[in-house]
Amino acid sequence: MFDNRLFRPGGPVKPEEKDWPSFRGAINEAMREEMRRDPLVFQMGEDIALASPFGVTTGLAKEFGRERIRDAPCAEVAVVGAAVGAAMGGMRPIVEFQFGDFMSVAIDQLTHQAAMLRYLTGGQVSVPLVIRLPCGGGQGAGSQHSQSLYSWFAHVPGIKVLLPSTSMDAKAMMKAAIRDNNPVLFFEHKQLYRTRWPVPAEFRDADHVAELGKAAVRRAGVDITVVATLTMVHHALAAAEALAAEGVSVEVIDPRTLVPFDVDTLVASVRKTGRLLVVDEAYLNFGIQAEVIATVAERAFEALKAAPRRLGNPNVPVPFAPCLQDEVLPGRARIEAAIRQMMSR
Amino acid sequence: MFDNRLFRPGGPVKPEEKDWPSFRGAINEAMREEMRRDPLVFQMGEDIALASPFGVTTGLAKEFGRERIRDAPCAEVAVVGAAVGAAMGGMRPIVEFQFGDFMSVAIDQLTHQAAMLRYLTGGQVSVPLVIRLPCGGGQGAGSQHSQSLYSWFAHVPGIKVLLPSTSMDAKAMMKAAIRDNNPVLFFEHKQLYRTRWPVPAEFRDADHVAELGKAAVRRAGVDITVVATLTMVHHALAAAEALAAEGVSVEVIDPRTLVPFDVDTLVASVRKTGRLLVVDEAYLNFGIQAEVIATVAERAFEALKAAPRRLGNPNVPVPFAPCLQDEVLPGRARIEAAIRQMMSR
Amino acid sequence: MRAMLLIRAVEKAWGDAYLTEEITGIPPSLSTGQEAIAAGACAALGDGDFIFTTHRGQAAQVARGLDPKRILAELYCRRTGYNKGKSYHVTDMTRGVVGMGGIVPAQVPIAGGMALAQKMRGTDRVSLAFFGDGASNEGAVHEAAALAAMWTLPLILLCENNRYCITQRDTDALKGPSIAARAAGYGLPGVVVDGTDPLAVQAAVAEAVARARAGGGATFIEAQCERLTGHLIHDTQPYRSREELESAWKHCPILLFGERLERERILSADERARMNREIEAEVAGAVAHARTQPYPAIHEAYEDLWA
Amino acid sequence: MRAMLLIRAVEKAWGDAYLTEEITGIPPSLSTGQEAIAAGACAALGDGDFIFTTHRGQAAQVARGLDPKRILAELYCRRTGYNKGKSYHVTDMTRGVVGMGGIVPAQVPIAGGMALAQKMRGTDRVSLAFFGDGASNEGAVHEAAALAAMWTLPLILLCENNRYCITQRDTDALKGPSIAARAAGYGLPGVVVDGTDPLAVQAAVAEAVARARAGGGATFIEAQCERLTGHLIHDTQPYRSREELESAWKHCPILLFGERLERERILSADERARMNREIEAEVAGAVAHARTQPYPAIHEAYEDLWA
Ligand SMILES: Cc1ncc(C[n+]2csc(CCOP(=O)(O)OP(=O)(O)O)c2C)c(N)n1
Ligand SMILES: Cc1ncc(C[n+]2csc(CCOP(=O)(O)OP(=O)(O)O)c2C)c(N)n1
Ligand SMILES: [Mg+2]
Ligand SMILES: [Mg+2]
Repeated sequence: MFDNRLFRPGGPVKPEEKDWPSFRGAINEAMREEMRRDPLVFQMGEDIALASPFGVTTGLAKEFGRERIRDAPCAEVAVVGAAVGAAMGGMRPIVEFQFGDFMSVAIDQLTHQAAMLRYLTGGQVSVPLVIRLPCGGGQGAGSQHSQSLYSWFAHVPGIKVLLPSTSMDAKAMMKAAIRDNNPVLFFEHKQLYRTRWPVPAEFRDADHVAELGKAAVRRAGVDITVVATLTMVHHALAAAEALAAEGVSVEVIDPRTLVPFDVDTLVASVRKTGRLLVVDEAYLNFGIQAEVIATVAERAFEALKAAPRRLGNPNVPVPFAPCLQDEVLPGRARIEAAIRQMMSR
Repeated sequence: MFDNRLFRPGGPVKPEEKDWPSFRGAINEAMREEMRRDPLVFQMGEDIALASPFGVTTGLAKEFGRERIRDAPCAEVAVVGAAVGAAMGGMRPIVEFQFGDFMSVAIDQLTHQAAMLRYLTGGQVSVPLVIRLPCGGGQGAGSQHSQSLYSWFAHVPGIKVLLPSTSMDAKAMMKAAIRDNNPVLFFEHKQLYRTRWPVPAEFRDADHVAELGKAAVRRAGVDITVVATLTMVHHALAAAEALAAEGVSVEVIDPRTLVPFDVDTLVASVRKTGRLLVVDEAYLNFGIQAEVIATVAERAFEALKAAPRRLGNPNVPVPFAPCLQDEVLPGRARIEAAIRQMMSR
Repeated sequence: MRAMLLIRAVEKAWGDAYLTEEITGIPPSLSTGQEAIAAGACAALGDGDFIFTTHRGQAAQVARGLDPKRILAELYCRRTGYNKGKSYHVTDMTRGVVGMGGIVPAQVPIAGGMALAQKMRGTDRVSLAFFGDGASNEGAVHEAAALAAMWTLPLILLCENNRYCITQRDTDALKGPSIAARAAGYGLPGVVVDGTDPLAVQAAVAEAVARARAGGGATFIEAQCERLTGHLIHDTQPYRSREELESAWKHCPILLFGERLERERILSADERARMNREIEAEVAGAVAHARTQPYPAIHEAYEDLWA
Repeated sequence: MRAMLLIRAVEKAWGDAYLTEEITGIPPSLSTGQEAIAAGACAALGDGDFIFTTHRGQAAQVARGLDPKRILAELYCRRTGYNKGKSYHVTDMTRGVVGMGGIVPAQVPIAGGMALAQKMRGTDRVSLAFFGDGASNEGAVHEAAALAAMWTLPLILLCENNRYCITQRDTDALKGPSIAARAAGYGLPGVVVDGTDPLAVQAAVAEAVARARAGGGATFIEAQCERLTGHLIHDTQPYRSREELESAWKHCPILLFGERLERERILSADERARMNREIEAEVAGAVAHARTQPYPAIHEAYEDLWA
């Protein structure tokens, strides 16, 4: 069950949070710095200039003008296509979708064009573009506005898939995405937008860019490895705290990128703990959770002390009514229960 | 490496094959019988009336007329949408795509409309439709005409996913698909179309309909379980024969349907053999192979004697040049090598 | 008139429920200013016909005679709502109302399919798809219009041009003479109609219905009006000037039609006020009903997916 | 003339290679009957401009001056082909030729993006997208046309109406007066031109190029011609009557233009025959070259995916 109270998407900022950058502010800052640095970077998206749907592009049109912050029509095939073509023409486009679910209407331009054109042309073109996809449930936005569909895009060749979970990562990974010469999908969990996080000093360093393909060990532990992404990282950390009191030492791994995927950090962790739980909001069947388990089963089989487990959406659409919605999303309580059960064997 | 010689897609029919129905003929017969039985069944697709791309609909327009065998324009969103609406209006549409890859332009109509509408309306509508998706590589048709993208569709709720591998299954599963009240994707591997297979007597029985969700044990064995779909079933069987001579007893499981998925047959097999190899043409990363491994790791962990393994496309587009194409597709030789390696540990 | 007043009252109730935090989730999208289109269109349809609505679909649901009690129960996420709390795209298949709109404008090709089904089954029912000016730039509308022309489908493509796609003005996104002007390219009749006049809309839709029933195929209608409230309830429209909004409100269909009925001595201001009080009482009753309805049980999350 | 003859010769070589089973895989799609469109269009473009081709893209590749040797090497799946054997959608970025066509008509929105890049970078380069009559019903064309109008992009939408979408006659799939008639709905100039006349095509494209370079935005051109050979080489067109095909061949652009040049005493029949012999020798040389080229090495399957 999804615990909405874990983050306060609204409400007043607590005193200690005052100097912490918000998640959406971090993305905004990354884009601002990169647009200052490189005149070829520009953005397209519905309403991004006048009334940014989740406030991520707020203020950018004022600084960079309506040519570089382009309000796009409701025509996602044309817009993603425009990004692909513009990228081939030397520009570095960033595209915002209001809800990542809407990518469903423009997948061909992404997977068969953006992702394949370099290969098909024998390396003659490159397609540096970033698509920002707000994702995830918990806002009562209904089945077609609550999904986490990265399993699709991580499956096909040629697309980098990024899942930031903190303000620091949001900023550094966005900068890396913009500087990358390949198509990059940047998934932004809507529940994270208004959260605030303490950051290290390099957050303020305009040259600090994330290295893509490095998982983060969010918490070290020796009894069980929990792999979690986006908001689930924080649910997992909360569960880990609770279990620490019971004497269970949980290691929490945040892969941060699905493509490229950091197999080494994952395998090293499971070699240490011998147990694996994977938690994600994605639909459970044929989802990214399976890939993590399969990777460990292949690469660290001998280290496994017990059957690995996974949590996710049990393959129903995310329903509208909050009580039903919360039922189908994983969260802290389910993570705790799963860990307890796995430790008791 | 893909072994093209395993099937002879062209060439003369061998004497013993004369009475064996071809794979594409079996689909044709299933559709013909169902269209005779139920006047609500009809078809839409590009060129299906006049020059069926792979010959699957040949002759049907003559028997059923151009209203029920409708040549569709090159407008896949409209056509899939028309199928969804017609299904809600009480018809039972079958849609043919010339290449399943083209589904990329109409995914929204499938995953967000066909698959979700029943749920969203609280069960008020049902959407009985079949989409036929020719898939797979091996014909030198290039990156956008050679894929096996079922991992995407098995991931999201509300869609049945069928992968027939023999003439008998092609017929019985197509009949089941047409009679099913849900959206069904019917993947047809292009390399199988012209293959011929011996069939049991019930092939001729117009009332014989497959039960969806039952895997087939294509070959019994005790040393290792190989899970394979479509053409890979036959590659695996050939590998199994070869290895039998070396004293390795291979069990070959053909899941036949990904949704619903027959977990029981899979788990029972691995409990017996203790070893698992999964082979599929799908891109390897985040593909269906991972789901099979994850399921076994969860459900039959104690039975596993060695790390499971998987084969698939190593996440590059299927290249045009035959020599490159064959390199990226799995096949008999790779299966044999993998089994040998797994047995030697 | 009644339909328009009822639409506005139901929507107000929904909006209020959100603003008072009685309900949460995605903010309501009201069709204030667009009531005449739904009212006029539904008045031109027969009992067996089908409508496919948008994310701004309550107007059409109400105009088609759905029960405000069950509409509000759905918007209050209750299990006795039309969709059992599963989605706010209110559907009632017994009245031919298919609620859609999560994906703009996915309902249009599907409405085409419903028209195809009716045609193949030999009924004379028609299928009407609502969609917006913003939606008209999506490929789905193009493909559906071309297919409807090709197969002579009994379909009505009813574009509600409320001048805005969220913050984007229609004139910024559309450079042709009108949206309906695109119809000619498909070989379909295209009609522009005053979407603030319910009778004009009714007449245009009636003509399209007659054409469709007679086997004459599809019609593309653009009903022009003004979106008076924000895209969603919390949108205060800072991107529109005060003058623009003031002049837009002069096109309020309820105001205009009320004045006209008064002028033509069909309904006096008093009678209208009485009607409105009745409606407000009805809607207050519907809200009270919705509030008392039970939420879905947890296990219902797993129901209604498979047939 | 030379361009058209060269196109036909290169395509014949490709077709023959398939029919004699020298190459396998997806059967060649020839543009026999459409040569004048590519020749005319490319003659109107400048050096820095871009073209985006279709699944029937060889004509434009040849007309744009790509090397038949390297085109054929690609079609023969050799590593010295333009795309290193990775795809048959021949691309040469040094000549602004982007080979596409696996997904109909995905190249059109992308050509729009290239036009956007040129506009934003302040060049005067234009971007031209070829697509077919069948492709025109796809949503991608609609969206790209609307966006080009909205952003005044230096884009040319060049529809090659060869009367068929595989087996489907244009008149079965398209019910408007013409495909170019759709342009008006987007606020774009729409032009129908005789696609069997290279000079007419050149003139129409030149006008569009001038408009685009002058900041006047996009143009939609429909060039009408006849597809003389099958959709793919093994298609014997059983769905077309003998009479239809015979009359179609009367519209062969090479025939017509040859007659005209003769009539106008610009190129005699003899000179044409000599030109053709030269071209055939050139293409024979290109085939011989292609045959001797090495296949890609296995490890190359894993190259060129990531930048
Ligand atoms: C495919 C898709 N793209 C974008 C959206 C986001 N969206 C929701 S409503 C809307 C506005 C559509 O404008 P219009 O069609 O004019 O309808 P209106 O809101 O004015 O009624 C948009 C863009 C969506 N739901 N689906
Ligand atoms: C999205 C998509 N749908 C269908 C096809 C199959 N297909 C390949 S070529 C073709 C014909 C297109 O006709 P047209 O645009 O007229 O081009 P022509 O072949 O006549 O040159 C079709 C339907 C495809 N490649 N992509
Ligand atoms: Mg609007
Ligand atoms: Mg054509």
